Amino acid sequence: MDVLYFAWVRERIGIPREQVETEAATVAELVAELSAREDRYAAAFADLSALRVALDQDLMDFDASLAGVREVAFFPPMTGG
Amino acid sequence: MDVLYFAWVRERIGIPREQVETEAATVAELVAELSAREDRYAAAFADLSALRVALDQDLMDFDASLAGVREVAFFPPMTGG
Amino acid sequence: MKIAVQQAPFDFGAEAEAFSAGATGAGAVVTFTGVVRDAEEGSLSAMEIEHYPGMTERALTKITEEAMRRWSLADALVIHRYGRMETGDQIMMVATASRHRKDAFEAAEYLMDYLKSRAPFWKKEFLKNGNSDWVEAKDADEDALTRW
Amino acid sequence: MKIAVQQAPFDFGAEAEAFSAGATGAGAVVTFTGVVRDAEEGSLSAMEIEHYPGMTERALTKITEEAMRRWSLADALVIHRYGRMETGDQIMMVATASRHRKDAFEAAEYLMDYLKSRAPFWKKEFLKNGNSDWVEAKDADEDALTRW
Repeated sequence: MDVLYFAWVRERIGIPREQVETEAATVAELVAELSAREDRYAAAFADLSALRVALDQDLMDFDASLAGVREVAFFPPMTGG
Repeated sequence: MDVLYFAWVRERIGIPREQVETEAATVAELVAELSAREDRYAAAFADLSALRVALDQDLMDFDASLAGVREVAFFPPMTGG
Repeated sequence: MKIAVQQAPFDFGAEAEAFSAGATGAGAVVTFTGVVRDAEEGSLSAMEIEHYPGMTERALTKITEEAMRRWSLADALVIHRYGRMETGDQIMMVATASRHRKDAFEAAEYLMDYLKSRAPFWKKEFLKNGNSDWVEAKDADEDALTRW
Repeated sequence: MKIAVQQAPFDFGAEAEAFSAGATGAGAVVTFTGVVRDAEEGSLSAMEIEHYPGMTERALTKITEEAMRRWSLADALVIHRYGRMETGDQIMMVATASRHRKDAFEAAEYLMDYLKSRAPFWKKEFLKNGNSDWVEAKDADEDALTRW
């Protein structure tokens, strides 16, 4: 599964994307798995209310299922326009 | 006093402006005076709800006073934009 | 603040660009443009707009000054043509600039609502079949003012 | 309908003019333009906009298609830049064309409200003192969506 990071999430984790092998069933489980891995992940995911997640380029909730998902992206609330 | 007519009011009365000597105290009195003068005025002023009036270039009501007014204009509701 | 009442066509793109470039520090620029549209499928030959010289400028200035008072605007612009026009010709434009998009949008809508019902312009449509008619004011346009 | 996500500057005036000219029979054209404005009095050095290639186009297309469904629009346009920009540079624009000014205004506001909170762009401000900060999303922007 491709995991992408944008804006300050990308800066805090230090990479724009990576390949992750995971058995996580939901986004929340994936977040817990990554946060347990290294401090920089734990720091980036510390406050989920300040984060958004997209599954295959559609905005979803953190309890959404990862079944069949190929691309997960984490980022802060958008500030375009 | 200068009296101006615009749009179909102008077409119905047949002139864009004229000088009127009047003792009318209000717009309504002036309208009555003009309407009594000739059919074309009576026809133009038949339905006051379809008309607007400006005194010295400010929109006013038909019961407004003519005291000190130099320019009266009659026209249909505006359709700009 | 700029108010222009003119017979000549204006260059919408150039006016919009110049307005945006001049509104330094604004962040949000809204424009509205009114275009002569066909009465019914291909039936319109031309449109003629009559106005009340003097009162027109006075009314547009009052409306625009009121918009500048009500909203936090860096600048505002109104251009309105009169005389003969054809389908597709630009009749008028307004533009507003503000730090906040909500102010820019609301002020532009306010300008349009008041301009429609309070600025002394009258449209006459000339049809290809030789008929001509003064455009009638819509109740909806007068009702729109109750919003403000 | 046109959606463009690009690094290069766009010509607001030319785009607005072309959009207006192309929207035959529409009558009412509304544009919104976002311009890089200074953070505080002269303190901004540059702004950088990051986006999510692929998802950006997808999100903008969805938002614009929804606007075309909800309002009676002849046409709609969204252009949004990414990359480095300076004070006064145009970041993005939307344009809507309709027979009715109310539809054109509402659809443009809808496009802006959704684009702000649902299209994956992130702004970073670089200050002259060497600091840089990601622009924070405003609660008001999220709240704006409840209107629709």
